[in-house]
Amino acid sequence: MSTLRYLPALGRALRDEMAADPTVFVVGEDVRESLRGVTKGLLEEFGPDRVLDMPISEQMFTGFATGAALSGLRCVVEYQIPSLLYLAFEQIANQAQKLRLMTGGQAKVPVVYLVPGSGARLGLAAQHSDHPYSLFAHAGVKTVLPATPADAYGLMIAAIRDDDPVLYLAPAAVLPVRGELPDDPEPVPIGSARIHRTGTDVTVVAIGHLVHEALALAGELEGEVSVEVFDPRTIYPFDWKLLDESLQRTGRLVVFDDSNRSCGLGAEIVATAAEEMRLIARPRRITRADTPIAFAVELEKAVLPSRAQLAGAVRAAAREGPAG
Amino acid sequence: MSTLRYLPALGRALRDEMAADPTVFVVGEDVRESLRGVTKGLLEEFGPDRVLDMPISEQMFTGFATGAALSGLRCVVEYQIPSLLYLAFEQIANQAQKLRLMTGGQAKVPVVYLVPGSGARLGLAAQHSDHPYSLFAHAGVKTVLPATPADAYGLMIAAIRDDDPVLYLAPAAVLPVRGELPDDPEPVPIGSARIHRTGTDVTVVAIGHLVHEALALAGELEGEVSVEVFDPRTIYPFDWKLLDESLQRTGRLVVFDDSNRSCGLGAEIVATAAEEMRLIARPRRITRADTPIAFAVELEKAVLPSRAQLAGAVRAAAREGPAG
Amino acid sequence: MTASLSDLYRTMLTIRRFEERIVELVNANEIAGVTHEYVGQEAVATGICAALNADDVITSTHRGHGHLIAKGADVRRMMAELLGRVDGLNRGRGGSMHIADLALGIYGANGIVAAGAPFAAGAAWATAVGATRRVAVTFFGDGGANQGVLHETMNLAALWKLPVIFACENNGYAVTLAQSRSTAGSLVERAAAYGMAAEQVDGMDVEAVLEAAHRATGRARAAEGPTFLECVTYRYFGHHTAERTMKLGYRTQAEIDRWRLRDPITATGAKLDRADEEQIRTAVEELLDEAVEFARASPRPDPADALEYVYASGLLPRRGFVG
Amino acid sequence: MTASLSDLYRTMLTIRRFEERIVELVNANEIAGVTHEYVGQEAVATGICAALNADDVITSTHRGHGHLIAKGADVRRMMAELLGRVDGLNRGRGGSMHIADLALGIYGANGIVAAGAPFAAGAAWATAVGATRRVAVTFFGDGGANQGVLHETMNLAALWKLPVIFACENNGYAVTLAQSRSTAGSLVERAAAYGMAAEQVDGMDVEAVLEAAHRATGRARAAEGPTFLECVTYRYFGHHTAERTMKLGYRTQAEIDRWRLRDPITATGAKLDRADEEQIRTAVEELLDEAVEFARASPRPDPADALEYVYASGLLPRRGFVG
Ligand SMILES: Cc1ncc(C[n+]2csc(CCOP(=O)(O)OP(=O)(O)O)c2C)c(N)n1
Ligand SMILES: Cc1ncc(C[n+]2csc(CCOP(=O)(O)OP(=O)(O)O)c2C)c(N)n1
Ligand SMILES: [Mg+2]
Ligand SMILES: [Mg+2]
Repeated sequence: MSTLRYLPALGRALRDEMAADPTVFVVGEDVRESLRGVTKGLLEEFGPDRVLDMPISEQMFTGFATGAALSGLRCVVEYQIPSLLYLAFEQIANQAQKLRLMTGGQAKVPVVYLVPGSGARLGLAAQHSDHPYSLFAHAGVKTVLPATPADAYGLMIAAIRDDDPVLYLAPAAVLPVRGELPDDPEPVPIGSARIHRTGTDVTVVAIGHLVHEALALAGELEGEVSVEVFDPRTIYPFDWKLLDESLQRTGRLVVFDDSNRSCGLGAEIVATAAEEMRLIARPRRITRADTPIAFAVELEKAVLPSRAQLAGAVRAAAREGPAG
Repeated sequence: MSTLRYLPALGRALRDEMAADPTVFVVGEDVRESLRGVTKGLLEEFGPDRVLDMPISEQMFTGFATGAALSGLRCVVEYQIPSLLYLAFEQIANQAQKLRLMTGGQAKVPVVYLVPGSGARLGLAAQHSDHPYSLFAHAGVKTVLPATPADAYGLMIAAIRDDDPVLYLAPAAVLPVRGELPDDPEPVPIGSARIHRTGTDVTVVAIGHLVHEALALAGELEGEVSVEVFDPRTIYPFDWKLLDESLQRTGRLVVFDDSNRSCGLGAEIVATAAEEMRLIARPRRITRADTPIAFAVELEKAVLPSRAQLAGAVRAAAREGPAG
Repeated sequence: MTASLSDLYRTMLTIRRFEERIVELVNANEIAGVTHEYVGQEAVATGICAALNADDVITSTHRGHGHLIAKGADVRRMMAELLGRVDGLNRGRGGSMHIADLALGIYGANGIVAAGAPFAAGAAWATAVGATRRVAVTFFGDGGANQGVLHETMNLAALWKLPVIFACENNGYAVTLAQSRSTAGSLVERAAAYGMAAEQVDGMDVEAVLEAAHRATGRARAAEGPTFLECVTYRYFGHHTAERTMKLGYRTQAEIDRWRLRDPITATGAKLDRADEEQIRTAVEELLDEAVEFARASPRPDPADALEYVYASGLLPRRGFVG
Repeated sequence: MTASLSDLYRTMLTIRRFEERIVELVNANEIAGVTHEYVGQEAVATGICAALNADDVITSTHRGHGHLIAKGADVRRMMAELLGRVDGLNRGRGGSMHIADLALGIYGANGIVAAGAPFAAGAAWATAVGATRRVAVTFFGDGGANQGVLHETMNLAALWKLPVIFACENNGYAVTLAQSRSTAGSLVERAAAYGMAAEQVDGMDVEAVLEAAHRATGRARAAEGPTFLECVTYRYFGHHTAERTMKLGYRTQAEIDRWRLRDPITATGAKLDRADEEQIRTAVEELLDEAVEFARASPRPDPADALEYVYASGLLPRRGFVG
């Protein structure tokens, strides 16, 4: 068991899988120099044929990964900014993701799209602060959003081994987080959520870095409201079974989601719960406002989901329905 | 009052607005020859400077429209296929849509992104059958989806006059629909929904071409279940006020939505209703499955929302809660 | 391997007659949707694929039938695919715009113009680092030559000297838009500016195309990098099967007739001895009769399987309704 | 209009000193996020914008401060923007990567490489059909030259003979990637292949840049079409203000020192008479002192206004919570 930060854990997973499987390679911008800190040491250890710097041509190198994957390799594609996924959206959602069905099961496209630093980061403004996981969930793209170093490790291993395209978003806000990693860590199955803290009154589904906010709040509310903190870890496919079990216990749902409100993951979770699960109080969402992020820090904070808003929603939910 | 089909009504709106406002022009692929049938006659009437055929460079001509809009013109951009919006996604969602906020209110980007024929059309297969309105709603892009010739006309006028980017999706399945158009038709305000048929038991929110399916079903269920058919017309901003009024009456909600299920518009409507509105029965969604559309017609039909599924959901909802 | 003139003739004729039958089947509503015919362009796919090995890769376009036939796809299973049957190459899931045979290195037709180009670069790289140096050909049209991703791909292929062949089929139009109204400069110079070999070829002359393709594969296998081939050709039919229902004035019948005078199949057929030629004609018709029969006999997919083949992991997608 | 050498010097020096102060303010946490300094490249923006009229248009990049200053933006309001204040050009909403002044034809810095290029084509077209033929300059780097949308835009601009200037600032690197490892062929030939005028210019020589820019604007206003200018230059500082905290080995101090020997500001200053030069230095420092004061004195935005300026129609976006 060792303690390390999120980014090194993610990097170690990539390194371990490259060591274990010679067909795994990485492409992206400035990956040789490891500008984003994930690919540190990989060039030295695995050589220039497995760590490839690409020109600033996101559409091309996303499709390049598809072609390499169809030819028997496993490619990890690093994007420096979440919004670069928009440039590659057609190649990911309309090509790589659809090839399996379009070819009637002939194609296998094992590609991982990695964004080390998604979501807002004080002061990066409108084009560098998006958190686009809901868009990819809508397109049916397997999407993971690990909140801890152990999950960052385990989900990267699972993503690389998966035979389908997988979007891997590492929220900017969790990159500095420290955590434990077992000496020989296991992969974390894609599609399995994790309950970080059990509670009896309210289930808080917290996404990505907001897991830590939710845990802090759960601690603050100790004795007042018993909060269960649910971390989906995988955005798509979502672990509905575990959520259903949680709501069987609590019957109260608050979703804490750092994406735009409309048609966001929060909407999906609330809608599915309202349609199919036990609810004894109105479900609630705390999300971003439907707006781009402004530069000034005061404005940015004003439109991001906050712990205070979550506290309000949790308390309000707890007041509804029969005592848990 | 005259009767005409959807596509000519849409074309007439474009023609009327080009006649009324010399700053309006159209760009796209094969618009001079009017391959898609919207721009018929415009070249002859308005000349080659206002009807521009573009090379197959969607990212470029989408950004071109932004630059023209920033320079005082109003551009309608036609895309031949819904998935071409994916190629332009960065230019629409990350540039045009954000410019207003990013410039602190300096910029105005009056551009209409028009897809005459969105959604499935038997046999067009995976890359030509998407219905991506939920993606743009998530990005906060004003999005309209008219279901009738009159709304096609009125919303095109409103979209062109609007000072923000507007996505205009004309569902393939409604293009042949006939309807009435007054002699001097009015614009339809963006953001205003329409109740096509009032009812007391269940509110069916039907999107785009599904409005006609919902109306047919409402007729079939006459006497058994009293169905209110709610047509948002605008996907974003959604007319929550009118939906709230409808649910005050019925308290029962079924959403009939031709987009992928996860994080789709149906999820947003169900979530918002569950959070904020009167519900005496579980809300329900009838949507597409989360899958690309296969070529074989049997398979395509199997994953699209159907009237039979809607009937089942409406009847189930009607059975819940106190008699309306 | 070098193909004989009669091999080239057989392939071109198979494409031509396949397409002509497809049009009938579309008009008879036996084929859903629209298809984009390759008629007139047969010499391009035939000449280029004749220079390829079985394990070389191609990426195709919306107008892909000719590419697949030339690369050796089974016309019976192609026909079954176009009829949407379970014995189709894609089990009826793909149809004309997505038809593929990965086992033959056919990475699929594509519904999006030029979107397959970067697949070719990735495939070329994957094999270039491996022992055998396989060639990857990406087909695209004059319209596709204006997609940014194609330029991004040409840049990388030239920079890394990848064994890619950029096979541009310049048939003069992108749907209704004449190439002169879509394209600045010369396609050959645009490619050459990346430092890659680039030449214009008479796309109506199958032997000329084959020779150029041999030069290109030679370079590719010798690690000398990519080649751009502008194959000047023409499509006799409408952009797609729906065009005949539209009144489009973008080209004249006279222009079509002029090009038909240079028909590659007639020209090649004339060089064969009469008996061979007739024997090939009969064989092709028999093959296609058999293909149509095979396709019609094949079952339609079971709607109960609609959620299969979406994920390689076996994950089933969510359905659109509960219960 | 032609700018005097002292005008050019003043502009370059203003950019240089502005950037040096920005670095201090970032390091002092008075500016949030990261900024991309233009230091070393001053001659490019200065020379090109000196050939433009007030109503000409430019699109800028992530490294945009120099472009804005050269196009005449108010440094006080620029400074206020970078400090995130309400008197900033963008009311504190944009920051360094989105700073814009539409009234001066500055269509904004851009967080996405080359994304502004098509704006320039649209602006050029909008004015070309109008009475006055305004010029639109799109700035981008050597890295940006490999974005597909740039090629799509060069094709259209050349095809329609639009009054666009493609101002490529080749500073040798895209973050850590040397141009030789990102780019096949020569940038000038790649542009020329579209049939547009294209030349390489010494981007460390402000007068050479200005002359080339005059040739380009001349062509543009004479409806002779676009021009591509590859301005060979260098950035002295890191890619952005955060680079100094990273250990990156992509270039040597020796290389940086070699380029500094050709510093455009030193070179131009040396040509001025001493007194003028000193007077300009003092004026620039006063201007920047005043700008910092102005910015610091300006209020921070009120969080209550966070939902404003999202839609021109006045629509307020949905909040992230109910009640
Ligand atoms: C990126 C993209 N834009 C537009 C379309 C619609 N479309 C399909 S084929 C076509 C014309 C393609 O022209 P070309 O590349 O010359 O090929 P050809 O049809 O002549 O064989 C267009 C515009 C598309 N499928 N993909
Ligand atoms: C399309 C896109 N890809 C990647 C990035 C991340 N990024 C920001 S600046 C930059 C390098 C740009 O290099 P260049 O165009 O030469 O401009 P320079 O920084 O040298 O001025 C990169 C990769 C981005 N902002 N946009
Ligand atoms: Mg063509
Ligand atoms: Mg550079």
